Amino acid sequence: MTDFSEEDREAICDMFRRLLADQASEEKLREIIETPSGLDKALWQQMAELGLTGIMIPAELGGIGGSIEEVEALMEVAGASLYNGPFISTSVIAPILLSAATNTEFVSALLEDIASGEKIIAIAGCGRSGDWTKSPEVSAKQNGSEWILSGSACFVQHARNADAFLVATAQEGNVAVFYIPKNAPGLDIVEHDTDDKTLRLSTVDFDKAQGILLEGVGEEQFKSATQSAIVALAGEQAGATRQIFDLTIEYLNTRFQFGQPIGRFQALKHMAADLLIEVESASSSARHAARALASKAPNASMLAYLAKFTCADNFRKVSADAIQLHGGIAYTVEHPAHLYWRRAQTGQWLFGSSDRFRDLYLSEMETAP
Amino acid sequence: MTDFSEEDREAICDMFRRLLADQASEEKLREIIETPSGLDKALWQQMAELGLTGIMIPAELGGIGGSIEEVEALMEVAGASLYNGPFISTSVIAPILLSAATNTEFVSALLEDIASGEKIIAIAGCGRSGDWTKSPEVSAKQNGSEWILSGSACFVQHARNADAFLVATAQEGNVAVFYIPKNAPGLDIVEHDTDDKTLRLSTVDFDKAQGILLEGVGEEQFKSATQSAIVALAGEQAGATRQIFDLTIEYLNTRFQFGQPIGRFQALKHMAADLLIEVESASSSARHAARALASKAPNASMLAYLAKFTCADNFRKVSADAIQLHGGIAYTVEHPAHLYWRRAQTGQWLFGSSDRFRDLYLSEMETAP
Amino acid sequence: MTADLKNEVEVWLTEHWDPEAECELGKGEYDEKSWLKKVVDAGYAVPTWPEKWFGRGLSPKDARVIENAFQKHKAKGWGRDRFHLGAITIYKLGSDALKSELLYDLLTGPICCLLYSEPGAGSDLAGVRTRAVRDGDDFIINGQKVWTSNAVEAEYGMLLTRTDIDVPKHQGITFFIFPMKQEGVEVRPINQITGEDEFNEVFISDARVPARFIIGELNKGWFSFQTAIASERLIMGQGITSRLRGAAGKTPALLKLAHDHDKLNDPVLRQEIAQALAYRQLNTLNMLRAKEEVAKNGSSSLASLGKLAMSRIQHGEARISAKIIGPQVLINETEDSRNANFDAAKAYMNSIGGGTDQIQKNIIAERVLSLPKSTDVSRDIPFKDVKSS
Amino acid sequence: MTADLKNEVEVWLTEHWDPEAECELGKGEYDEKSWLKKVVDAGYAVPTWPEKWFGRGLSPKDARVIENAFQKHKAKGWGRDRFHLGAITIYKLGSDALKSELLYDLLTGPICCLLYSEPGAGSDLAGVRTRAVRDGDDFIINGQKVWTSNAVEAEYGMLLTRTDIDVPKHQGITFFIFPMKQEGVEVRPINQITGEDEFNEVFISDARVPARFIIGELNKGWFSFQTAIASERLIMGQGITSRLRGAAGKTPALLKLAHDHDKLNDPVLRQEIAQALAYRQLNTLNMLRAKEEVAKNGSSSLASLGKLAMSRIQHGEARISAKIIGPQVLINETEDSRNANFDAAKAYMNSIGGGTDQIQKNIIAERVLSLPKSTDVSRDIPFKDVKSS
Repeated sequence: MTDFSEEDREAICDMFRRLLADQASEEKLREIIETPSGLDKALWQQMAELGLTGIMIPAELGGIGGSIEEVEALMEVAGASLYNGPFISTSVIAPILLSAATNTEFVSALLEDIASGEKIIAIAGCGRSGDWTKSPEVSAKQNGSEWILSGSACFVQHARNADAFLVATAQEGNVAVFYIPKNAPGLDIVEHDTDDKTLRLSTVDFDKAQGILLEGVGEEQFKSATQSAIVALAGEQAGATRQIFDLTIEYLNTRFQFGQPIGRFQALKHMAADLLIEVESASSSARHAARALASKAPNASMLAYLAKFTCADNFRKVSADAIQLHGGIAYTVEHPAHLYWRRAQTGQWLFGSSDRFRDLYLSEMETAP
Repeated sequence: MTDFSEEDREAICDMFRRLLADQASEEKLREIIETPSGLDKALWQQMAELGLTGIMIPAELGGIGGSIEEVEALMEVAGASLYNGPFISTSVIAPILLSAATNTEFVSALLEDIASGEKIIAIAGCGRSGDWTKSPEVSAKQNGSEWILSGSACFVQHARNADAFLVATAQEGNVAVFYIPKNAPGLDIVEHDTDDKTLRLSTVDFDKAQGILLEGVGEEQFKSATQSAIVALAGEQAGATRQIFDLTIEYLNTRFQFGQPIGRFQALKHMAADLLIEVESASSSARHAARALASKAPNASMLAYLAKFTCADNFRKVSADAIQLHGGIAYTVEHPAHLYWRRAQTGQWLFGSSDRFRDLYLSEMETAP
Repeated sequence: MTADLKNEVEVWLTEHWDPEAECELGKGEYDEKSWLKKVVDAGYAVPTWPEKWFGRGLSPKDARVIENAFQKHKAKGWGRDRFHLGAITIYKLGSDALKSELLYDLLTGPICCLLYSEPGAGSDLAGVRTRAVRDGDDFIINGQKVWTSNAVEAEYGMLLTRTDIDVPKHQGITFFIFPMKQEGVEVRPINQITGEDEFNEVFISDARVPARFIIGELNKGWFSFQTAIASERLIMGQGITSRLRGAAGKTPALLKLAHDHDKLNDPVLRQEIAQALAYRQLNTLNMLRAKEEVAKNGSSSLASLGKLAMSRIQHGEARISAKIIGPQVLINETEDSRNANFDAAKAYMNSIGGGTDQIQKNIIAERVLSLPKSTDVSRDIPFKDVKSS
Repeated sequence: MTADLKNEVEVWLTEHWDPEAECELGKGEYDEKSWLKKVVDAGYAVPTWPEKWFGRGLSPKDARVIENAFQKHKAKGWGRDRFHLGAITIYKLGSDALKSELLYDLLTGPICCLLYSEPGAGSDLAGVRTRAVRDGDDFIINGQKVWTSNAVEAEYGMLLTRTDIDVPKHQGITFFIFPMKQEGVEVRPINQITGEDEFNEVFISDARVPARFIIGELNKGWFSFQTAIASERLIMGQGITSRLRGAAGKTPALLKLAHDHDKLNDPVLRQEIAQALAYRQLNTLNMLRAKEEVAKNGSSSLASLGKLAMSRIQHGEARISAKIIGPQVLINETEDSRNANFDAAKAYMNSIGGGTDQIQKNIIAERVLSLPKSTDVSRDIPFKDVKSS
């Protein structure tokens, strides 16, 4: 459970919201995605100064010691602006994995670097399936005191901008996680041409690259980090869903046809009412999942999986209908609707598909006490 | 291909339509379904006199030599009135199976009895799965010149009113079909309490009952009869779908709320427009499937399967929305909407489920030339 | 205070109520009137109301202490300040004289029935045509009401009538508390597609109601009525929440059904079952958020989504239940089949009853999303000129 | 007659056209103007029109003989009486003088562009605000048009303008055939979410059009316009039919995709793929029935369902294509991914362009199902009083 009061949480969200309003306008986003890195590093540094990159890192290591509840709330803010930085990788997954490791000295230094914004960490968490709940396709072999990694990780976010990677590996059915600097020999990044220009995806190949084992981090810790990651993503999607919905409602109120705002037409009203259920369901599922994870509730996994497919699917549905409700104007590149819609397509697949998590949700239900 | 001209076909449909308008009103149907037999035998006799029971039987045996195209057209008429007689069993499946048999003398006499309305035939075509494309659960054993049937057939329509059964059996992977009179020793009918009161379903148990083999009738002939049966059912559903839709549109035009016909409310208009696609798709699929079967077109199976799940699903969808569009009035037993809706539930399962036939449709597509 | 109250109620209940037989201690069988009088007299029926009106002047939170004790003892008669629509309406809108005359009677009797809908006034309740015409100290009522539950048992009905046809529809309505037990009131049950007959038609011919039984003012009944249905919506919302199957710790019905029919290995059904369970759980989570928002801000727009969401849930669950059962669902010989078929029909109760989904969507779009109001062409013209079928 | 005609066209084409190089025989490259003049002069461009207007006075059936021959020889310029919207409109609605002046030019030039939609007039085309003001023998045009395809190439545009703002909107519209190649006409391509820019914005500032270029009559342009869009709908409908993938004998694209990605064993996807294929085939069957009805009765209400049905088909197929491809669809490095992402965006072209699904549903409900017309509050008031954003 978090130590943050609701007011504290709202305060850091407000802070983040103001920062993004100032530094991450739609115009700015459109500029950034045209740059080679696709990342606004200055903004990342500002987030670090506000303590946001260390949201899950304890105060003694330079962070602000929040929980997944704060993360989820921040991600709603991030999603509304289609923020595209390495927050989930660096500030959610990495701290959870690192904090679980027993080689304390090594990880403490790293956590400090994350909190200060000095290091961006990307996570190599899955193979070609894109599914973090399935076995990774990188293997690790011990050679004396050294660990040698081979294989490929797919759909890796923010690889180009990372200073280092955490790599999930599988050997003999066991998951282990390794730290490996980006410039390590044998590590190769292949950047891909994504349809959603706001997010970059890479394949990271390991050809006998040497990694540092996170001691004590196994399948359970990796699963736990994945669950926080999908809830963070769910929060982002819930925020984005609400934002594109609000933009649409605003348009329905201001666009006139037949001498009246089109929002007076009953068929559009009814579409809007139906969508509101999806918008609120996304928020509810993300927030409740975060709360359950933070308090280690017995149904936390179930709620995390529910949030994953609900927010992915509802974001897709709402952003798709938003284009339809806008009509021709949203068929132009200049209108923001398609940016949301494309991000929603991406979100269908990150960490695993909706069908996959629907199935896992049912499995959790089946085994619920 | 049929020898009937389009005008001929329209003429027999008109004749049938007039007969049903006269003899099978909703009021009459509600009376009939309260009787123990659930069948209007006088109406069946009148259909026989008009030649309808022998629609697929050649003229020389007392029929009128039509094809599945005529059957489909008649079934649209039947469906509109929720006609509940044994037409598909006795006048579609039985003649197709019997005409395929090589014990000509025996079957000719039977076909004459069907055409004249003297005999009603029920078909025992499936086991507990309800699926006619899966292996029957009755087995036949040869004992000298006799065939002995054992096992159970499920979801048998019109069993109580049948004079005899045609029974599909499986032994060693092979399908054979037997004729067996209702009063044969070892044959037992268990009538069930159906939710749809317009259709009765029975389990027919065979305990060493003696049957007469339809020689030369195997898997292929049974499959062919099943395809005609599902297209006949599709026609019935298409007709019923259109009728409940038309009733609904009429209601939208006549029901006033807020000082205007509710059909002026855009949300209801849009529901109606969406449903019209389903109504027309049902008709198109049933008619094209019938035409393809009649002309032995290479894609006939594919179109039959398409018609099966389309008409079943669209009837369900349209009749369900019809209740919603009517509002409270259709929540009363006195209103006909629920009769259509319940028949639509039944139609989801007769001969096999929509999911099953969707799958078979795809299989046909996969192997299409 | 809370502990004192809790103790007091515990003692009172122990002295008066037999939780085993669910009746007054020593009586052996339950007599509603007798028991309700005891509860009302003790101030436990409507604890949030002032003592003058049979209450204790408690906060809602303290009132829950009483309710919880009653529920623990399986005792009846609690929460009538939350659930007794007739009494609440009279309490809120009636004059002191009317309260003195009726309130005790209402609180100690069976619940009031609602005489709102008419064959021609369903979604458009302001289009009521049942006439109330002044005759001395009385009004004479003629008309037909429909979808009235508990009409047979009810001693009173909350009656919406037309008293002026020369003004626009909302301005000529009068709202009465109407004595049901009189000549000229005929109740006929409605046969519903679920096999139930919980609702009735009520035919009213030259029946009478005293003019002092007007709730609110003559021709201003629409406003009184709004207060009444606000209470009704609250009750329905609570009803929905408590009807939720698969509450914490219980296996959801659909999951149990799939397990019993051995269908949890079917990948197609798994997706459909999971999504259906998700829709129900998402609604629960939305309603939990609504509760938190109400606790925090006094209101929540989320609450208004529950009924609409429930339509997709109920119709969907019924459809998937049928798929799980398979063709056996056609035959009403197992409990699973009967439930699935009943639920499929009953789902319309939610999507049509108490305001259709379409009306709900209008309300959500206009009140929650603030989209522009639809034009009601019958709103501003004299009622007598409104077109009807 | 048919055989003679077939022979004649075959001979003519053999003499004039090089099917290999797809240009005039001996020329080596295609010169549109030169070739179209030949086709028009021979009477093959608009064979159903009378000789006076460059046709042959043929029946539609005989005209197909010509079209078939042209298609066989891969020759261009056929069927302009079916597809050249500008020419058809002038032919149907223009005075003899106008026809004499423009028709030959139109038939031998590139197609006309359509200057209908405006930023504020999309679904409500009668709400156009582009002004046309009389100035001597000309009208001076000011305004902005949008969603105009071929605006760069077009020599003429069919232009919908406002000529009277003191009367209700439908009564103050004038329809022009408008010369595009003049100062005051600026064309800017629209960047579409598909990556295409087939459409343009057209900014018109003090451009001129002769008064004799009015199509129909001054202020009665709405009626002329109806004729023009009736032809357009016909063309779009035909376009849709010919765009159908998976026509007889070809493996449907979705099935091929599923096969290539080895997903035909996934039971969940099988259901979705089958249903998507079914929707497309059902629409084909509906359109076949429409064709038969047209052949029999001259019209078919079924035809009006095609565009709406296509929205569900296209959006659905794009969605399922993505599911088949899996996460690789996020990366535009394979043709399958590029197609799926393009198709997903392009589907809005059908569901929004040429009348949104919502407008289509209105039309179907009112014209096919004869449900009562919606009230257009801007219909009967002077245009200058119509509210806009």
